Amino acid sequence: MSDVLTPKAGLNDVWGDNDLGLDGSRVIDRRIYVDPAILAAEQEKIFARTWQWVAHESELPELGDYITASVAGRSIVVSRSDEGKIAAFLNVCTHRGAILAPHPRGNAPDGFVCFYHGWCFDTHGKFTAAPLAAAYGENLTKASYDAPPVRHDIYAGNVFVSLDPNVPPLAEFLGAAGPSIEKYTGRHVALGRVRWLLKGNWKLWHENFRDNYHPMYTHAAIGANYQGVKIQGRNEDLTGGHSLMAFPFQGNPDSRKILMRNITGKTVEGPVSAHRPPAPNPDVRHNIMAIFPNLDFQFQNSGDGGGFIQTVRPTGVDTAIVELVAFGEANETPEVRAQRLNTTLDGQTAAGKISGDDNEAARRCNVGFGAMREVRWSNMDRGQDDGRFGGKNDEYSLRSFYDAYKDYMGDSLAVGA
Amino acid sequence: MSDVLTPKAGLNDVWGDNDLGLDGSRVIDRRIYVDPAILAAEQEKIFARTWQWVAHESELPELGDYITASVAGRSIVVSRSDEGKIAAFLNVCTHRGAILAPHPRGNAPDGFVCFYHGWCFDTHGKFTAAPLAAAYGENLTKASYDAPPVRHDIYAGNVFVSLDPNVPPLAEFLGAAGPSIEKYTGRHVALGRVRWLLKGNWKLWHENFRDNYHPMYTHAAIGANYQGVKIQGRNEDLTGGHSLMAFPFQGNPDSRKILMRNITGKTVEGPVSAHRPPAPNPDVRHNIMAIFPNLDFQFQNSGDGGGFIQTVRPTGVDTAIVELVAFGEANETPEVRAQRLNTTLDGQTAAGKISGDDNEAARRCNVGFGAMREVRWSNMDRGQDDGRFGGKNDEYSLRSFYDAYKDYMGDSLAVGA
Amino acid sequence: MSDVLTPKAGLNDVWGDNDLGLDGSRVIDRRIYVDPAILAAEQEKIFARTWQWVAHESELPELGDYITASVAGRSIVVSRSDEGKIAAFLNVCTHRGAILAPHPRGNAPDGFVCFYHGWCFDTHGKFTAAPLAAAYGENLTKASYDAPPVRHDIYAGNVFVSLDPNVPPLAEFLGAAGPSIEKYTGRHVALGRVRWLLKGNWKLWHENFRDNYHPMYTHAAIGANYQGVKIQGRNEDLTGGHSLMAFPFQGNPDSRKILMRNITGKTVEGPVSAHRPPAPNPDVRHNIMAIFPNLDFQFQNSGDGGGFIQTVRPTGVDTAIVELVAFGEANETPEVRAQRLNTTLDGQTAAGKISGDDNEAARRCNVGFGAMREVRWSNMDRGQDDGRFGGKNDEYSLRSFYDAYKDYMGDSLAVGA
Amino acid sequence: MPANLAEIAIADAPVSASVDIETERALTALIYRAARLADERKYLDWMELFTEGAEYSAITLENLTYKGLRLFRDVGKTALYERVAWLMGMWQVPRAKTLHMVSNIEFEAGETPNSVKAISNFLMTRTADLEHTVLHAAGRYADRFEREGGQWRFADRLVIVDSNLLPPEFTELL
Amino acid sequence: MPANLAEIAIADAPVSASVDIETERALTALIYRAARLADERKYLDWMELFTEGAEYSAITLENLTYKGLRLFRDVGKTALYERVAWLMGMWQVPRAKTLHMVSNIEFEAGETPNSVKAISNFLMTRTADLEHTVLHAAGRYADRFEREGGQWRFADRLVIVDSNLLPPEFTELL
Amino acid sequence: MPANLAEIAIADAPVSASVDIETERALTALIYRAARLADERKYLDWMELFTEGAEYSAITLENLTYKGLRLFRDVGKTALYERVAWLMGMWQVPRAKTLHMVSNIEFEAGETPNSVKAISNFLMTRTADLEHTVLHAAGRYADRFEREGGQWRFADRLVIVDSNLLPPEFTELL
Ligand code: FES
Ligand code: FES
Ligand code: FES
Ligand SMILES: [Fe+3]
Ligand SMILES: [Fe+3]
Ligand SMILES: [Fe+3]
Repeated sequence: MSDVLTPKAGLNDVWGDNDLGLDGSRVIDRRIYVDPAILAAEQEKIFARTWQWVAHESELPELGDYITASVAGRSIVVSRSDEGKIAAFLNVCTHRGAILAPHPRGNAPDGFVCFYHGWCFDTHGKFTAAPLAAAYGENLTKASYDAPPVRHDIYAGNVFVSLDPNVPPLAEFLGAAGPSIEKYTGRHVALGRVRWLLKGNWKLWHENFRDNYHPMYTHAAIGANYQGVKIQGRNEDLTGGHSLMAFPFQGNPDSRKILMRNITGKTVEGPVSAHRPPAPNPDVRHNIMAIFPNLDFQFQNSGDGGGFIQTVRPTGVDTAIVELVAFGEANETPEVRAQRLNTTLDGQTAAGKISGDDNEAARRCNVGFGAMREVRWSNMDRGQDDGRFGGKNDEYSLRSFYDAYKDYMGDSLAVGA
Repeated sequence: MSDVLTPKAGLNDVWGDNDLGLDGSRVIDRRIYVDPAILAAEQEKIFARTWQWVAHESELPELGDYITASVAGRSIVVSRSDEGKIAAFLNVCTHRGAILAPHPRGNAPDGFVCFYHGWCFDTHGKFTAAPLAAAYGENLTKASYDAPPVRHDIYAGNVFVSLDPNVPPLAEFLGAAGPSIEKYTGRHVALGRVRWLLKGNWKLWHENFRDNYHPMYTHAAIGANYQGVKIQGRNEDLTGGHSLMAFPFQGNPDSRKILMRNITGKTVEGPVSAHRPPAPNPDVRHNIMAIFPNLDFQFQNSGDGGGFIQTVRPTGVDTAIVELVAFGEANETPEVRAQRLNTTLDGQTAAGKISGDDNEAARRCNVGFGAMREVRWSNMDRGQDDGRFGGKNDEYSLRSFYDAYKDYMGDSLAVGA
Repeated sequence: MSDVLTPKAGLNDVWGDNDLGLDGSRVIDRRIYVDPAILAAEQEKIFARTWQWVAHESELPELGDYITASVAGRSIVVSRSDEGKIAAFLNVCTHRGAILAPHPRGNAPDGFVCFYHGWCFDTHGKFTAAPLAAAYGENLTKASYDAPPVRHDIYAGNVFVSLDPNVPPLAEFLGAAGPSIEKYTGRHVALGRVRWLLKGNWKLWHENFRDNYHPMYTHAAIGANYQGVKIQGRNEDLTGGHSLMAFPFQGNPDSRKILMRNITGKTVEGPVSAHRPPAPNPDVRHNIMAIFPNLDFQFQNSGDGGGFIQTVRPTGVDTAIVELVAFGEANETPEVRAQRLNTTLDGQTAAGKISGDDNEAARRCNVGFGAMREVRWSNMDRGQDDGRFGGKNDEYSLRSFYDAYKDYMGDSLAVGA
Repeated sequence: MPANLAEIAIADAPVSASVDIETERALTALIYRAARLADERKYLDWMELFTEGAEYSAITLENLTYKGLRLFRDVGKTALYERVAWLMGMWQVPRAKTLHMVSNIEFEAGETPNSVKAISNFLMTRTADLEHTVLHAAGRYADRFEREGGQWRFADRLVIVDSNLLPPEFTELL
Repeated sequence: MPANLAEIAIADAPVSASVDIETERALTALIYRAARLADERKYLDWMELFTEGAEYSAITLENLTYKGLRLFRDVGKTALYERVAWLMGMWQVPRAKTLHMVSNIEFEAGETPNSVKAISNFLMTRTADLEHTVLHAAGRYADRFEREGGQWRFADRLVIVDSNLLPPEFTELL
Repeated sequence: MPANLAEIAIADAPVSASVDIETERALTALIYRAARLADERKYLDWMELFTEGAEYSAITLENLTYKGLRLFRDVGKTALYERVAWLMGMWQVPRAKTLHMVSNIEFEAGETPNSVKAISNFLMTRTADLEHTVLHAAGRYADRFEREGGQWRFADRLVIVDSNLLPPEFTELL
């Protein structure tokens, strides 16, 4: 991974002509958060053309287990097929269009019988039989009635699909992010999912995982913890549109107790653990890795083995569904597992002590974009050194997303479009 | 009714060029279920150009009784006018646009006074007076301020309206379906209405009444009943876009009790009637007659005299309102009437033991159509004999709808449109 | 104010060619209530180009008090800045778009710190600092990162803003309406706000305050009160798109008691005041003044000093938010103030004994407009005398709105558009 | 059975005084258990809360005040068993999670000490897989209870549904 | 009357002990009957549940905590009679079907044995002709009851509406 | 803690008989007060309704019936105090007005006379500034109470949320 790659040359950048006098690679045209035409182009040029995380193998232990996922509006079945291998196909009956698997999770070891007129498909989506077929004469042979297979691949137990059969191989797509994915989910099991609605454009959520500059302002507890601390951390463009933000436990462990006393006017005795941030420890790094276009990994490299991933998928230009999947190590002790089940989400989801504020940030931007005509350009200029990495609060991670975003979107981003 | 009419010639069919290698008349382009532009064309070229069922005379017994209906977004008043005859006019005040009749049902024997500025209209919608009219000088004479009458006609007590004054006469439009309508509703009274929202394109509901192939798969009870039975029944294109599906009571009466025991693990003694399908009886035929574009009749030819009709009207590209009107014979005994009031809907509506599954079928197709780009064409190829009728599970009935649909929609269906 | 101004010449009026055979200035094309393209043009050509009422100074008593308003989709902060003067700026952070003030009301004496990444803005919206700014090198100097100020002006304590910096001065814009605004709100305080959703196009609500012809039909109590009364009142185009309707207390005070007895079948003894309209009194005039495009004043010239204003802003082509602000005199006695707080809204808002019917009128028109293709034109022809004023039930006030509306909308109204 | 809502009402006598507090608590518990068993999809247990000849039916308010056309009318255990079988799998509609909130329970002594009438307001939410919780139905329960061998059971439950435009899926137990 | 929600609250003493169970049942029945009569549009009967000089008013939460601007304030039977006349036809707004769910009733003994205060939560649905049932309003009833001749009545009902953006139609009895 | 809804249920014995009416009234008042204090944002007072070692946690129904992944689990007063601090300002999310409707409360005697279990249905609305009141959450409270010095407190409250697609903002006290 050479660290010397000049960001996209300014001039011929589609956003080169901006109001901030900055290189096109260091600004964002806020139109992309509000224009329905941009969303339509993103569905076809990004969501239907990239590898999309849909499941972890641990969620499909038994023969016939299946999960349905929605990618760019298409429902997809991901199942543990009869040979025990993962199969993926479009969740649609070729007869008259009904979905074959109606539940988000289920078990169909013998394949799927469409409930509308009884057409039969195997665990790979292959069309096997139509009842009372004589009425079709020979015509069922004139075309394939298989539910179209969906390109899929597995990396460290993570099942990805792509609606574009010509997408580069998964390992190549994941590129520099691969090894971390292996490390963080290779020996793991999924412990459950939580979903919530985001009141803002999907990119606002994924951007949040490319942004290590916001936490000490958006999250009062982190702000207090970093008071007067020389902040450590690395912000890196992994190329391919992926990025990694890693930082050690740092800050002032008592800050939170002080902040809580100021806010509530009360001091609570008893075990401090609950309201003390982790003590500073340079060896333990918290990792936030973002995979283009909409997948985020959060893990600690402390071998703790727990963590979670999140995907965000648009349901409208200003609404999206975020889905978090929590992970634990396959062979962890029952005590570790119980602790994980009780605490992993405490800071996360729409109810999270941290993410509660991030959802609010998306909401506030969504309202602020109403003034898009007057304030058209966002600034992502932090970090002036050439190369692809910088300190904790730099924005190489965010620029890496938009470099890839422009490659995929092409002329759809032309300002006059 | 000659039985030898060759279906629309393949080649010049707008859907001739399809992925299934079938004649254009034997496929459906799934775009028509999801494209808002198609819905807009359907409202003007079909709903505003065909006879639309709005009421049964028995619902307007008294002078001044009125019902309001919504056809292609226009609110229409259907009233028992002062001469005792049915009148129909657009439910809109010519002054500044307020609806004149604000209730779904009501009684306005003296016509309508617009509640906004007091303009007066008779029971035919004729403008009769504006209060304090001096302020208009002579200008009210420069144009007609009548609420535009709506072409209407009555067939066997059924009131139909058409927003297109040039639509062919009702009896001619109903064509071969007329005699059945007379038989099933001629001596009848409407017993009440139930409405519900359909989560899918309006055509999915009307198609369900052109499809006698689905019941033994979509409805577990019917599937059990037909187990190992040589299925009787006729499926017929009545031309004009109308169709009739008729079949005798058949199957294995004990099948349902066995299925229920398997599902619940319990056997319930007591009168079996409740959970036995009707005993096989070749003389009694269940009739499902579909009138283009959105009206369905279900009756038994056993002289039982009960039954119901349904209309479906779009409220969006993937939502519609289905309205069922139940019928009984005018002179039936109180016992028969009470039984009818208690049981007619048991299998019907969004809560029905049969229709519950049909609403689910529409929902599943609506989700499946998300993959419209990949799986573009539906197959309605059952029934290879020439002519316009076949067995119970053939699709002459469904093709008859789409033959008429293409005539009305014309170039709006061009795939590139 | 010369009373001899010929209404816009008929021929070259964009609505000259109408079905009612009337001058283009005396009709309304109902398309403007239902066409999303018209709403988009209204947002940019009217709402973003006119003076918009946002607050009364009495709502911002302390240093740092702010109110946020939404005009043409833009969120705007109106605050009592550090010099004690009112400031207004776009409520959007120039960094990445979050709104700076997240509450409808609040107090930020030291300006605003954007909660997302901590950028700082003073009470005028001037950008003052970005934390850890070194990461931007010198680039923050290459453009202004101030939250764009919004042109604002104050008239008799009423704060208006305009998104168009070139809008004529406020006093000039208010023109003939100015003195009344001074009289009715100059020595006043805002006592509170009530908001509700309107189920209809925004213009339907503002038209209601240009229409003194509807009350005796839309409101049964007023109809009864005016029974057999020679109605007094003046209806006047104040030019500039503003209008004034003024009328004395008139009618038959006992009419309401009689109407109530007819409706309820009961007669209630006890103090009649509650259900008697005010006794006729030529000196006291009720004033309904409409300011283009969406502001309405209702006051009595009896020196009572109470009253209210309303603004209506579209949230969709057939939905809008109406906001009422009640006023009392700054130095009124506690008894008068308490009476005002208890009774001002009795006839108003979505719960009002009068306005309840006006909200219903908008709903009924919204449904009636479904027949826009068949009944395209509305009539606003009352009052045949030349000049700009007439009797209580004339429509000089309504025509004045649409004269101005056409000036602002220009070619967007071309019927073929 | 054409009637109007008022006739389904309870006599306007001071209702609560008419039924002793122990009976009130027992019947309230029965009403709550019927709601819970429906929400926990324990349909067979739910069925046991009804007497042998019990009637369970539903009607929209529009038809209650027109000609009495019911959505359905189950009379006796066999009919209830059929509905339960449909709920347990003869409907091929994915079951969602329902929640029955029952309040405003007003009791009235029946003709005999072992018969009591009650009306109550219900508000039902429904949560389909991966969807938000939505307001599914609201209306009134008109119940008649009978005590057999010290055990109160439903002898008659009429569900009056306020809406005349039902949601897309209405097969859940009301 | 500027106050904040807390001042409208009930003293945080162990509430339920303060009022005996019989009074609690009678007042609960009265609250339920007011809700039922409103939903059955028996407005004249509803009016009888109030004392002669009773006050019935409503306010949005925003104005309760600002300067006390009320949506309306009816004082005495004449004012109630006027509201009832408006509901029965002086408003030309088509009546819809409402449903009042009242729960979380907390009582507090008043100054005298014939005076009790209560706060409760209400959630009101509204179903217009041919439309879905929708959530219409939610908030708190702050009630004061007085017993005259053994009969409890409402002496004061303040309806505190949570929403500061009212629905398009808000003339229904709260 | 993988379980299914039924296991969180109450034994199907005739519930109401198992707890005397005075205990029922006291615990009902406690449940109502917890709802009110949450809605009045008196978070510190709300915290006092819990025992020292009390547990307050929440889980979506999907995860209750899968592997038990909780939204959060606070154990002991320190953890509750942390949640209260977050509600009082460490979250920079504008607080909205919530309303907790609790009904269908079913009690079951615990192992000792000073321990009682209860399940109830809750329906929570939320009204943000200048927005309509919306249905925020619905589900079940599974509570365990302990009496210390004559005062009942919450020893354990599990909030089971029906929806598996949470609204955009879900930091309000459930
Ligand atoms: S839609 Fe699947 S079998 Fe017909
Ligand atoms: S809109 Fe009908 S009289 Fe004015
Ligand atoms: S969006 Fe305001 S500081 Fe970043
Ligand atoms: Fe964050
Ligand atoms: Fe069917
Ligand atoms: Fe009016």
